[in-house]
Amino acid sequence: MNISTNIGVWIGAIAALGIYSVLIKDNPFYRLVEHIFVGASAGIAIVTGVQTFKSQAWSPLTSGQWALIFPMLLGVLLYARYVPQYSYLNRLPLSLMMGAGAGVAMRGAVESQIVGQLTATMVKLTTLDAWIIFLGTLLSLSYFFLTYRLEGGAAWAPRLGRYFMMAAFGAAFGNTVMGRVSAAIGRFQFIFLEWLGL
Amino acid sequence: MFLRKTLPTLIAGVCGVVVVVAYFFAIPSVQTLANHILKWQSVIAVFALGLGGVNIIRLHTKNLQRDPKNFYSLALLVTFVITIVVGLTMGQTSAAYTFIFDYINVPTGSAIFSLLAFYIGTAAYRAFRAKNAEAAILLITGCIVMMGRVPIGAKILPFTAPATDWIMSVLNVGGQRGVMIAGAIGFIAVSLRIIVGLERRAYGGE
Amino acid sequence: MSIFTQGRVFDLVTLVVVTGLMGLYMYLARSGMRVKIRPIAGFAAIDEAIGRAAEMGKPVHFTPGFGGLVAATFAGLEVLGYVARLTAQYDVRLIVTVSQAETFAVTEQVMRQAYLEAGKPEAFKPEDCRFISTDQWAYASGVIGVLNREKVASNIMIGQFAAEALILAEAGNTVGAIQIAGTTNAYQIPFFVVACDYVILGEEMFAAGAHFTNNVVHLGSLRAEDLVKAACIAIMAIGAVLTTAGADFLTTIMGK
Amino acid sequence: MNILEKLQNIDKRVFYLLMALAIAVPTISPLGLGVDVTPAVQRAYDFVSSLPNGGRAVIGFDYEPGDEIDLNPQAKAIIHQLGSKNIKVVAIASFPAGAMFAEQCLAILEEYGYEYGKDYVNLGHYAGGEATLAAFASNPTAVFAKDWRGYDTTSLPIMQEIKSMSDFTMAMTLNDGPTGGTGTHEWVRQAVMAHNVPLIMGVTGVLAASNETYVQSGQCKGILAGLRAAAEYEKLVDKLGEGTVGMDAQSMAHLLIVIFVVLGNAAMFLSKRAKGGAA
Repeated sequence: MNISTNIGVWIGAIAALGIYSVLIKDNPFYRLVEHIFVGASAGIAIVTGVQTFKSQAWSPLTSGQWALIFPMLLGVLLYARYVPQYSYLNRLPLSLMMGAGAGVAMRGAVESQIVGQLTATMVKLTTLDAWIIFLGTLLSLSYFFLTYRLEGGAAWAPRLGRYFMMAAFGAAFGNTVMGRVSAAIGRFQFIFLEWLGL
Repeated sequence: MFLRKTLPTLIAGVCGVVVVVAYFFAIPSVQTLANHILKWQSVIAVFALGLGGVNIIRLHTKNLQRDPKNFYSLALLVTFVITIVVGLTMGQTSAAYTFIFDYINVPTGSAIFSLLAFYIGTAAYRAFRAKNAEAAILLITGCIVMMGRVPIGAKILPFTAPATDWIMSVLNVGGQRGVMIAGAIGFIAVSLRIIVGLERRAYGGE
Repeated sequence: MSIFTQGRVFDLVTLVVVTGLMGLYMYLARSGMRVKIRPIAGFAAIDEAIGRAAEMGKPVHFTPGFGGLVAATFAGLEVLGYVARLTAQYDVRLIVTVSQAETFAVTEQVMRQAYLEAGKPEAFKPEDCRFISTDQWAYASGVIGVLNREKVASNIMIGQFAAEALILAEAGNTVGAIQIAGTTNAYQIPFFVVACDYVILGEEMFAAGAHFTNNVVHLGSLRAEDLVKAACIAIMAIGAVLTTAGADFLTTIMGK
Repeated sequence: MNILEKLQNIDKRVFYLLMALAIAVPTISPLGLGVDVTPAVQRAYDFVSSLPNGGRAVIGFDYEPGDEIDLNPQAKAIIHQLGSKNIKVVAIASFPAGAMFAEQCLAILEEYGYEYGKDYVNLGHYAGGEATLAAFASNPTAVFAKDWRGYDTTSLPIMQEIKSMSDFTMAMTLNDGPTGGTGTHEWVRQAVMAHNVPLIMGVTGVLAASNETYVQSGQCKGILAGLRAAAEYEKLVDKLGEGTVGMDAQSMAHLLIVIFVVLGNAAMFLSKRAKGGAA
């Protein structure tokens, strides 16, 4: 045994033990680690934000890109929510963010997710595997009919679709275990080898 | 009325349309405008971070007022403030700031992530019960893939290795695609409703 | 040189047809076409979850996830509006946790507005809409803390989630909360399926407005979504048959 | 509560404890269980074995932090084999972090009585990808005037023997893909096609399939893919290390979960049958 003398290693190891202690139950040790972690990471987020603001907005503004004054004013309006009689003004910046977000979501949805998936399904149906993929896609899509109720002979389609989805979910679950265990192995090696020096 | 309702709807609509049009049409002026809008959005997002900071400080100072011995809220506020002060005065490359990042943020984050190795097992134990057809399918594909991914699994149940390859490249595909295509149609619908102003509520409108 | 961006022409046609159809059906619905939505168990369970919290005198926890202002987050916020109105009515405490700053800015506003609409603006406490941290794991650790210490009776998670999904869901299960979750991320749905009591699968979550308020325009847009799905099924079937027969012009057109 | 009901509701903490043991025990002392050597790994091992003792190898450490979990164990296992065959080793890296990983892995050679500068050298990081690798192939000391430790390369005995890529008896790249660093394809061109030096590859799990073509075409003499290949190689060189630990822990963890699932289901069915019988 050759315990580490590096203060950073000690902090990391103690933090990891604090986090793992929540597996037994919530306790003061976990609570303390959680609060310090949240405080540090939220602080990091603010520092990063200020840097982004300086490089993306403030410097370009002072070097002549005057238009950037508008988003800054809009940004300030977010704080109007704290002043009851003007609080409605904070809808202006929110509506810009929502509108732009909606635009980005819309264009991304068509490109990679609809057309791409459709063409990927249109393959030669000459093998059983190709049929399984093809039918699996059609049936699971049929589950998502929300305003039409498939009745009679077609009623089994959404149910089979759900079966295909469950198979996919099971597969994704099983396939993820390895990556998660790897993360724990990394932490355990850190604790046993780097910290305790076993 | 104009400032409360019409203008926000107009802003959301114009921003959404411009961003979409710029993507499909090679019109330089529209593309420049769209880039501006996206940049503006990121500038406003920085101000939103300030709201978050105010929220953190308000919540934890209240906790402290209620109970001055609330050691946890104090610890959170102290690390929060120290991190910001160090980051802004000494810079992001300073030894103190990298210490916080490398020795507090990164290892604690990895530890939280690795909790998944434990949670994934208890979740499987509880949910992988063959109570009905759906649960049975979930259970069977899940367990085959779990075994097929490790050498010991292939030793105990040799069929699991080839079965895993087949599940991942064939059986899995249809269900994934169905979810993705339907999801994308939903994305378009919700985005459209925001752009045309039907979901004003989503940004606090009436 | 064309004004159309190469490789996106078919995408554009798709978008125009889809949004056009949605616009048409929203109009038709408003002019009196009747559309009925099929039951969605996860949404129906929300009333039960809030009722349970009211009986137990314990809070409800809601999170719109780890995402910024993306489509799944919009759906989460739509549900939040309903949840917040209901908790305000029943005097149940609602605690909301948020990860991304821009999402937080909107979330707080949605919550405030919902309390106002329920006629109890004074019941809204800003400390109960909590910005945790933009860091994925710090957010997860903070939510574990809230679930444990606030002794929540019900845990509702609808929005954009990544690897932290299972951490939140298992923590909620451990404290014995009734859990309702929904996301469009096909890689995270499995973890909600195994760990939660009710799961709103993928696209179902975009139907919240229609489910809760029977908003006719929203119902119209759902009908259009269904027609688009039917068209997708038809296109895939025709395309596959053509490709099998050796004709690939459909895939060529779709690649334009 | 009878035993069948208990087995359906085992306390989560029991599982957590067993899971912690399943990961901790192999971490502290590798078990070396259940790894069968696959033909691909055997081929790589056989190829290195067939090289004459006392040759010269060049190893490219072409990976970044995050992928060292797969690639460090592969590198170490192969370096053990090179050490036992007295093959001299020259390390180069197309990522800055690669040079650090090289330093960690090459330390193994000291066990085999190697001397730095004479029997092995870590030349450090080079920028510029394939173009720089090509320049290295025609004149190594021109590209690396100093090594990673700061010595003049022209003064190092090992570099006196190496005037071009052709002086190596084998080349190896430990690779996490073509983005940012030198990819496997570039190594095939510069080592195999330009100088006819036999090449082996160690890659991350996801890159296995796309690099299989080089094995098919004979341009690559063997390929190691992911942590699993490292575990197999450790078994072949009889030095159980990080790869074995990793695969042991993975095997134990996966098995534990499956056992719990099976227990839960078995107990559920048995108790249903018992109830059915009683009624």
